[in-house]
Amino acid sequence: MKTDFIQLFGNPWLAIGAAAVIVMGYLTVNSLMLVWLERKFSARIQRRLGPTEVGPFGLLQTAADMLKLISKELLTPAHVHRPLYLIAPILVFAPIMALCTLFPVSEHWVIYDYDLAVVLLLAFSGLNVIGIFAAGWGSNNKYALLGAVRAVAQNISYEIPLILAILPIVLMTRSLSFYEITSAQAAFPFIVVQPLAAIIYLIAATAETNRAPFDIPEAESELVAGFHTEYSGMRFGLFFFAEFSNMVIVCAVATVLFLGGWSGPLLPGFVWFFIKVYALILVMMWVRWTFPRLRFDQLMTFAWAVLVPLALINLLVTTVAIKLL
Amino acid sequence: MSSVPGPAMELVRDDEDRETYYLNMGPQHPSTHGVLRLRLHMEGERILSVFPVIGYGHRAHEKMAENRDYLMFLPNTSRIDYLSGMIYNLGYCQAIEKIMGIEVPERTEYIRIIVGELNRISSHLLWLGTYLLDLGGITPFLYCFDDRERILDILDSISGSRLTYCYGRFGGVTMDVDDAFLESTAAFCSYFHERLDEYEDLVTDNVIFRQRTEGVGPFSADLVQRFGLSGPCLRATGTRRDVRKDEPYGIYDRLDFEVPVGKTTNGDCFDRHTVRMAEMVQSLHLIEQAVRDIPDGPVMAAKVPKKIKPPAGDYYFAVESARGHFGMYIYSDGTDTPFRIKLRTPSFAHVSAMTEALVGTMLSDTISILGSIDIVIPEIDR
Amino acid sequence: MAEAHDNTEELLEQLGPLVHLSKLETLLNHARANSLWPLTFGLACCAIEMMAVGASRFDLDRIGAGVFRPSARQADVMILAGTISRKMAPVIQTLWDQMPAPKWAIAMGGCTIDGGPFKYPGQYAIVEGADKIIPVDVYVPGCPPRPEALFAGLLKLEEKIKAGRKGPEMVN
Amino acid sequence: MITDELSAVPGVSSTSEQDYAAKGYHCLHEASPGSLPALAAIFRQRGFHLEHLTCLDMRADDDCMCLVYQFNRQDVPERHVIHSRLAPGEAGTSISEQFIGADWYEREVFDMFGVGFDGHPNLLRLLTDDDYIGHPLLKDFVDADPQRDVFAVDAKKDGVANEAANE
Repeated sequence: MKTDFIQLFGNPWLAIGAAAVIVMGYLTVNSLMLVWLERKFSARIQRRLGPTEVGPFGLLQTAADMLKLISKELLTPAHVHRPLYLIAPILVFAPIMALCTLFPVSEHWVIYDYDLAVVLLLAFSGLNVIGIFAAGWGSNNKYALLGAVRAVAQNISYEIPLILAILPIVLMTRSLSFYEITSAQAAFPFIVVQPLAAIIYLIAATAETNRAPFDIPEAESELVAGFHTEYSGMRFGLFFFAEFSNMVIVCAVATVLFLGGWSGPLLPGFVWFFIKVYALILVMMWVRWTFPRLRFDQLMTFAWAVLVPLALINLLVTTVAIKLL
Repeated sequence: MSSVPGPAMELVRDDEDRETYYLNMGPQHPSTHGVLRLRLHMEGERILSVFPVIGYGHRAHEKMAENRDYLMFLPNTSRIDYLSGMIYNLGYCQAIEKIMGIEVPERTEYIRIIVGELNRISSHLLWLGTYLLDLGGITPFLYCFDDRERILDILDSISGSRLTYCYGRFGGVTMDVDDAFLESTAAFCSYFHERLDEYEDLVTDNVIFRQRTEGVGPFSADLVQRFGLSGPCLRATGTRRDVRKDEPYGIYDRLDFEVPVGKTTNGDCFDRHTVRMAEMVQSLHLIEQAVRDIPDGPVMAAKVPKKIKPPAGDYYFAVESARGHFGMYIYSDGTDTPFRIKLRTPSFAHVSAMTEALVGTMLSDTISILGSIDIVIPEIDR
Repeated sequence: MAEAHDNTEELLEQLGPLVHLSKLETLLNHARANSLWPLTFGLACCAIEMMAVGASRFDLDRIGAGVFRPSARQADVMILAGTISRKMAPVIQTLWDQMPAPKWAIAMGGCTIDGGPFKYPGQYAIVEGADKIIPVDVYVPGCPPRPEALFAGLLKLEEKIKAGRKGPEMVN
Repeated sequence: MITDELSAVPGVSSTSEQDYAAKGYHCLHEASPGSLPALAAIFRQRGFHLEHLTCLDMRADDDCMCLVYQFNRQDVPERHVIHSRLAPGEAGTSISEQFIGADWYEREVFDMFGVGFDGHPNLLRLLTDDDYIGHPLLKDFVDADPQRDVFAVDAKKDGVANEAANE
């Protein structure tokens, strides 16, 4: 009933190759579309039109942006710590590609059903912080370093509520694999049972992807362009690319954990999955264009003084409920 | 591997043996509202001392005033503070009229009130938009600019320009207003009242906005007196001081409006915000009164001397611009070119107050305080 | 300006690098023309009109140029909006050098064309004209130019790019 | 009105009421540069603030540089203008202890007129380049080469030409 790529292709190397092609293809097209969607969506919120000239409804706008970024001069400033500076974009982007393979798109299709998927997710989502820090520190620029320091502090302090929000789900389904968690939600999505965990997860996820109101690391009005101040051309494109792919990952995890993945009436499984993912992405975009930015210490107190206690209480209530039922 | 360059972050051990560094919020920075440079001596995220470097927008207005006659200096006045260009332009005309004793017809006085207050609202709107841009909220900027475009259309229909007006002349204004102008102004006033309530709900009551502005950058009464602040920054600290009320010019004494004032004695960013929002409401009242009872009649004074030759001596005339007390100290030696015009601009005092107001704050608060005092760079550098 | 397109071949010939993928060049030029990222860089009054062009009514984002990048590394076009004072000139020069090629410059407003309202004998404070410090592609007259004028300036720059103009070469 | 208290200060030579409607200020004082800090201290206690401070280059007619101070109250308008005449080479005394705001005004007067202020914390140029030679707002100021190519010529060397032209 459940086929993953290894059964499909037999030889694991072939499976990895196919998975890489599919994931890379999906992420590229998805990032192009998400950038276009964000510009159009934010334009509608701001009573303007957004890109309309390039291609029908401005659809080719992001393609033009990417082509331009690719053909830009790849500037490596002299004062830069070369190895760190060059490795940073790859470090930011690599974990996301790996994470893409874990999601069960529908009952029949999952690229790689890993039974410790949640652990892998948390490990890798911590990895891209290292990439951001390498970018900030490597580019040897005061604004970039300030941005990097902020990024590390923010991601670490929002990793804890993220984990504590996922734990109740794992406790309820007693499994770490996305496939089982989703199939356990056939009757009702877990958001009905765990609304608080869902909210905490979404807030922590917005902070993980450095999007407003938590976009302190690349706060445009304070730190010029934050950790990617010294990046030009396609290196900057990669950071842009990674941010939007990270957004998809985070929303996909939210759908799998809280909104019951592929389950849904009428339409086939994977259609529901993508509907829920893109609905959550629109919510994240909507939040970005409405809220101002938190100050750095307010952000930290919000994480430690509000989110962590709430998540702990929620965890406690869940364990007691599981014990009784 | 290439040699690893020295760290950009050269840590400097200062007198209290703290690891500090110098950060340049340089002439080109998204939230310095122009080409202001702040050399921040910082420790981590906290600011120990600020050394503002100005002069990047210095365009030598005062030197130009000394080699052209009084009328030729008129276009310069609206380019000093281009956000309240109309107020500066009409203020200069009123100064010369007072010195030369030129009587201005009634209708012009009312037109000057309408046009000046519209310009004040458009300046406050731009401030609100860019202030929230500094705090990270991008969307209100677009809504404020959308309303501002409506005002610019109204002002454009009579003065011909959107930003740097040259609408005033000694003894009157260049063009008379027709009924279409008065109707569109009245329509704008009624439209803008609900719009202000919308801004109140969306911005003033926004939780994150409150956290970023309440208690941030308080200006003590002592600081206000030592630096000579004026305008919304002064009124936010509770002193009810407005040039339109204290030294009334034009017909401000006939129209009734209050001067909004902050609640506490050390006004912080949030008080400055509420004062400016309330000022917009007061400006709307002023415009409505002026539109309601504007008399008919000529727009230009009957006899205006061809060559303006003020009697020798020094004069001072002040107007209330959107940023505060704008004064002109004119020293005339009897000829038709001014001997010296000193332009006393409010933002000059506000930025000099930054050396004390920003000490001890975090970087994000610096941006918030700098945005809340609403500066225009060429007005500082003249 | 229809004829601007068919002289692309002659322009490319003048460049004359060894290998010429003219179709790719045209494609890249069209991509560059349609995604001009301006540098957030307001000097004086024209900066307010530049912001008005980015706002809802004129909406620069329609032609893909609405992404205002604060860091010079990621910007393609530098819109010089306002008076260039003598003290600011070296800063503009450094910013121009920091921008990666291909890059373009738009001189917006009278002050950047030849000093505008502040040009008079004995003017000690401003640089009269942006082309004294950086090579300029498009001049937009006006004090300040209306937002439509800046919009037309950007469209004119797009035509120039589509005709294969890589970027201004420094003469000296 | 605090005119009696002000005129008691030693350096003040004359105090005259002015017609506010025509002139825009209430009274004019003539004071010697040395007496300024004392005057400023009185203004400071009585709740006045420094509105502006500028200079007039009157070397042509009565051979002096006239510093113009202007104080005003913040609650009810009462404007005092103080003229203090300096010989061309002489320096004024800084009042930045009483009014820290004067720090920038004095730097600007130094930058534009070349009038020094002893007792000033850091008297640097405010508006023009730090290494700019010459004081632009003087009546006889001649900019040696107004539109020099900003980069080709080193500002220092060019400044010497400026200096020579101004002699």
